[in-house]
Amino acid sequence: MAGKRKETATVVLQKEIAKDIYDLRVKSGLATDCLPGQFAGIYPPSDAHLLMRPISICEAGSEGIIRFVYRIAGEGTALLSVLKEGDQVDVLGPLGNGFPLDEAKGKKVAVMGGGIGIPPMLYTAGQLKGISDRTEIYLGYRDANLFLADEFKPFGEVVIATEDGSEGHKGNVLGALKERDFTPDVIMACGPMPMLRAIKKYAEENHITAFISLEERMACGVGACLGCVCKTVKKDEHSHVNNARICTEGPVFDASDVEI
Amino acid sequence: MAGKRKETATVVLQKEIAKDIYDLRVKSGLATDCLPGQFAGIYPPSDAHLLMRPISICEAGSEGIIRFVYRIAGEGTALLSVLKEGDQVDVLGPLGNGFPLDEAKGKKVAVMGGGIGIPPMLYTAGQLKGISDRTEIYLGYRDANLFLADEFKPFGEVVIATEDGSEGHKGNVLGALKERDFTPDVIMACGPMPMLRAIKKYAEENHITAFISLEERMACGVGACLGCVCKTVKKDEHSHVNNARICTEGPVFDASDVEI
Amino acid sequence: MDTKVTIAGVELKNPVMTASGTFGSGMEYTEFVDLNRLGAIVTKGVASVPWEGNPTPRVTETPSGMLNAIGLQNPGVDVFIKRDLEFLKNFEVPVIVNVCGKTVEDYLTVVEKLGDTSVSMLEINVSCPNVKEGAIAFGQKADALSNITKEIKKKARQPVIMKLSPNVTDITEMAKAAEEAGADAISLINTITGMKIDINRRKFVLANKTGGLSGPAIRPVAVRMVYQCAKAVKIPIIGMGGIATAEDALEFIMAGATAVSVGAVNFVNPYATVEVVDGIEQYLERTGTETVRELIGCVDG
Amino acid sequence: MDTKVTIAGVELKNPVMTASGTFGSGMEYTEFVDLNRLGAIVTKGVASVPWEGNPTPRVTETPSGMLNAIGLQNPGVDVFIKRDLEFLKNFEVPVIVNVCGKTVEDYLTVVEKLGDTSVSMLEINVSCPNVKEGAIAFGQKADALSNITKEIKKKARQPVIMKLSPNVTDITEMAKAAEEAGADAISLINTITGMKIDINRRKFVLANKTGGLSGPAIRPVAVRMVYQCAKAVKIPIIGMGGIATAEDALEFIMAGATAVSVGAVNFVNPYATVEVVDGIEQYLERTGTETVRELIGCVDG
Ligand SMILES: Cc1cc2nc3c(=O)[nH]c(=O)nc-3n(C[C@H](O)[C@H](O)[C@H](O)COP(=O)(O)OP(=O)(O)OC[C@H]3O[C@@H](n4cnc5c(N)ncnc54)[C@H](O)[C@@H]3O)c2cc1C
Ligand SMILES: Cc1cc2nc3c(=O)[nH]c(=O)nc-3n(C[C@H](O)[C@H](O)[C@H](O)COP(=O)(O)OP(=O)(O)OC[C@H]3O[C@@H](n4cnc5c(N)ncnc54)[C@H](O)[C@@H]3O)c2cc1C
Ligand SMILES: Cc1cc2nc3c(=O)[nH]c(=O)nc-3n(C[C@H](O)[C@H](O)[C@H](O)COP(=O)(O)O)c2cc1C
Ligand SMILES: Cc1cc2nc3c(=O)[nH]c(=O)nc-3n(C[C@H](O)[C@H](O)[C@H](O)COP(=O)(O)O)c2cc1C
Ligand code: FES
Ligand code: FES
Repeated sequence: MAGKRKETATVVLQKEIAKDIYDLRVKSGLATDCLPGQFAGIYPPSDAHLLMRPISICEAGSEGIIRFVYRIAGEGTALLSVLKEGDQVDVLGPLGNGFPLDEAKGKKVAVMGGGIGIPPMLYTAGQLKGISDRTEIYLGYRDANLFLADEFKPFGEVVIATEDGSEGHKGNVLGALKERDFTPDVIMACGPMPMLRAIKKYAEENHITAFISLEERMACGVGACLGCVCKTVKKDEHSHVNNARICTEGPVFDASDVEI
Repeated sequence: MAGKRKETATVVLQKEIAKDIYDLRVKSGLATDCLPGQFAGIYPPSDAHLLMRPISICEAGSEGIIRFVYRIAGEGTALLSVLKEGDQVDVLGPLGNGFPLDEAKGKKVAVMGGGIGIPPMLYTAGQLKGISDRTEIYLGYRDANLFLADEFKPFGEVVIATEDGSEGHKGNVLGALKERDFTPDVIMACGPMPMLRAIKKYAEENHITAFISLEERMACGVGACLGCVCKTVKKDEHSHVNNARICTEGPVFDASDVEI
Repeated sequence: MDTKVTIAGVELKNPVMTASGTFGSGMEYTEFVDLNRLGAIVTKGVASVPWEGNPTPRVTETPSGMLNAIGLQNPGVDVFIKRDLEFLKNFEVPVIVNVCGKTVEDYLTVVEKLGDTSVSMLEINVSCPNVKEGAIAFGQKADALSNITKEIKKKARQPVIMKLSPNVTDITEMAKAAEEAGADAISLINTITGMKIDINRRKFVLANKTGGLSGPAIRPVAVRMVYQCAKAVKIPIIGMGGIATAEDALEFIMAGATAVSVGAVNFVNPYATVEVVDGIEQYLERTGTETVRELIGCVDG
Repeated sequence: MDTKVTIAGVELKNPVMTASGTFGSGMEYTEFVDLNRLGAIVTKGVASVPWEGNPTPRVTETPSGMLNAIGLQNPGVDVFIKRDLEFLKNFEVPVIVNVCGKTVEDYLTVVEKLGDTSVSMLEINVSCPNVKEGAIAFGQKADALSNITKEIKKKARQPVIMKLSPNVTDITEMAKAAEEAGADAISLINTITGMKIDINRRKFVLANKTGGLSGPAIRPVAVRMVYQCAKAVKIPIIGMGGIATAEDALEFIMAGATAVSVGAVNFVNPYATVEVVDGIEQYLERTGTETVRELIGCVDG
């Protein structure tokens, strides 16, 4: 497998799949090297916007296509959203470590995604098939404006939670999990910080191993700038000051290793 | 006629017509207001390149199309050259004064263009038809890589000069004029500074009225920044310091009014 | 919804002004914007006598910015009063005249001649990096700044805004010097000195070698300086440096500016000033903010 | 075609280096570039003990630039020598270590510990705007700069490059102070202090409030300062600030820099350093220039 690189990809699809949420697919030589939980840096098509935007791999495969699902959060993602089929876009990747699928071998796994943390979990859930003993999928949305939910179905039972209760469980994904008769051995999760904090606490209390994917503002994406650190419990090998680089040591961490 | 404005135009044609020389046509509401010798400010499609590029009107008309012919001279024009049919481009115009066609009424006119100063003369020569008594057209090129020359034919006799002598008169347009049995009453010219200086001198010596179109680096294009001045013989009304704004008082000046 | 702000007793209908030298005397942009929609018009720098300015090229582009070395070409205060001020009387918008000079006496001449006119405020440009004599020297040394401020305050019949140079180690020292010397307000930032070289000709792009950098490129520096000055002085601050949108203007206001100026971006988008006014109104509405004044310096609250 | 340049007796195969803090210790970019193609590697700032750096967010984007407030997180000189320097021994490229500290003693500890190592030169960072104590103070006062330079020169076994801050009124004063105190070279510019405010949250974007502005946005300021310093001092200058292409690098060289560093643009284009090396070679070839050394400061010629 080749290492990190920056390549020019070609847009093959761009589609708004929910309000302000876009499905972007690009043809790229990087596709075959992307693991679930890894991300890529997409450069906005603008000379004045220099930095790549870190976006998780939502799907990638041997057909040479990488799929991203992203929300318009600011200028950079707004610029991405105007890319159309046939346009070129620069992509840096694959970045980060990804979810440790081996840890799921023969285990009961809860795959949990909240909001714009859902996309990486699609690829992860898919790759867990045939590895985990059982996969249940918990997806949290703000409202009935669900996206991607249907696509998880082939990979396990899908449980929906919405903040406003308009669909599925009213509340968050952890509430939905607690209501069910399922105690996972392993949790793999991506989502907003409050969700990840709650999962970390729940996992510790219940002696479950939880792998969580963190976010931070990034510049280089390759471990050079030290922009994207999170606090670790132990002094890590690289920094010697309890700071791990999310882009390199992460974005996926064992929840018990980080302070969030 | 409406005043200056910035509008988004749509590219209807982009074509390389000689090495590094492009023919760009846009659909724009400005088209009907553009006079020969005027120019427009084209904004490069880039967030980091802020300033408009002043490009002369090569043709404009009631069909709503403006034609520009430009040379790749740097980053901005290189960015323009990648625009393709259907793309949008911002245009500020119409800018400047234009050639005083009235001064040609019933007169013998030499229309002279050198290099990338040729494009505005096409529109000018066309509009002189029916106004001037006789129009002769002198076009100067570096080599046999002629562009636009054929299109002048309907408007008068076309005389070619090339620096390397590979086509027409060897030398510059003034040399070509002097060789011919034609003494114009009025000269209208655009081209590199040495050519304009020679024309100014020739006109003064021969008591001919010469209108020349000048160039300078511009920021605003509308007379506000004072970036684009040239030296005038008399204190002009605006500056009171012998500085005329090429974008506003020009780009066309009576050669006897300016010091070049 | 209330967008009014007051600077030194002068009420502006909104906090959006034009930056000196980027809007002519207003006349040049009347084809694009209704001057009456603006909080104030700040004119190009005016001297006691006509100034020629620098040789050309005077302007060039840089990444997200531009360099200029106009050198304060202007027709002198007498022509200015007769022509430009007369023209501006057609509008109901406060006029702030930017004043430049080479010596303290030059400045005082202009200030005195403007004393009897309809001008609302004076902005004293002690920070132009593009003229060799005087000017910027007043803006880079606290004692020189203090001195010229005091002299001008003695003669000025209108409120005095001192326009500060960013080309200093500590902008707050300059702001404090201006405040202590009696300035009614400060405006910042003027341009940052820069240079561009044409590597093919191996020559400076600008005839003046150096020029002043402006545009969005410098915005983070300008916001920082406005923030620092807002902590250091009590007089109102007019913020500028790369403002292109209402969001940018609000950044300055939240950093502590009472009003803002749109400069180089007028060249990019001649409608920018009015779009900023509209955008601020929309922000107030969208966020349920009653007055723009609540936002001044709110980043700290 | 000859791209060699010499700084304080150290020969570089070409004038292209990495800017401190933007290239890790080189390790992070080995997947993208062959380190042996570079003129030198400049490492991230190293202190006497491990530093935590600032809270996050530490980075954000600005028009044609970025702000960073990393706060000089580093594992300390002991780990650095054992791990990073060992790794760099696999390459044949001069290593320049960027040294930071809060007190003069901090700097001296690092300088002494590096004395016996394979390091080629020391770059003393007295200009980081992102740490509260010490550091930038040394870089904003000529006498403090002179003092620390002298102290370091007493102990240093390698040539000493003083890295200057652009956040000063007169950069030439600082350059002269460094030269007179015995510095072997100067490098400039470090970042310009800036700020960004999130108008929706009404908060600073960076946890540290201010950050250092870098990238193409600041290039005109950096070129101007390199030019001014090249006129003011005789020691070699390493120029940086927004270099993205060979053209940009040549601009600095023509302004008077003997070598250049590629900084923030590594994040935009991880191949940038090597592309600049290639581009300089092509320029020399295309223009029939025999050595890159002829171009140093040629804008004035
Ligand atoms: C590892 C990782 C994976 C991610 N995966 C996805 C995904 O699959 N889909 C998705 O919609 N979003 C994802 N994000 C968040 C996404 O990167 C930000 O929403 C995006 O960068 C915002 O850019 P902007 O220019 O639109 O916003 P602006 O706020 O205008 O951006 C300004 C700057 O801040 C940075 N920034 C802003 N918000 C964030 C953030 N939350 N995280 C990191 N940098 C930020 C931008 O990169 C940019 O440099 C991911 C973030 C990380 C770190
Ligand atoms: C009134 C007028 C009419 C013109 N008409 C034409 C035309 O019809 N066809 C054509 O090819 N060119 C024309 N030019 C020249 C054209 O504007 C420049 O070649 C172009 O701006 C170069 O931009 P660039 O970004 O490619 O070059 P760069 O050199 O990279 O530009 C950098 C900056 O310098 C300015 N600049 C560079 N060269 C010139 C120049 N000669 N004149 C003015 N500004 C310059 C640019 O606008 C930009 O701000 C005209 C210029 C003027 C003033
Ligand atoms: C072309 C030009 C001319 C300027 N002339 C003046 C001037 O006469 N007096 C003055 O105080 N500032 C002058 N400035 C500085 C601006 O008023 C403003 O302070 C600076 O450009 C920063 O704002 P901006 O980035 O929005 O342009 C000029 C700026 C430009 C670009
Ligand atoms: C993320 C980041 C970290 C930096 N860390 C250091 C550092 O540790 N020591 C230092 O002297 N300069 C540091 N700098 C400054 C750069 O070395 C350089 O001087 C500056 O960024 C200007 O160059 P550029 O515009 O090419 O980035 C850092 C810059 C950035 C962007
Ligand atoms: S983004 Fe640079 S170290 Fe992670
Ligand atoms: S370009 Fe601004 S006055 Fe002519």
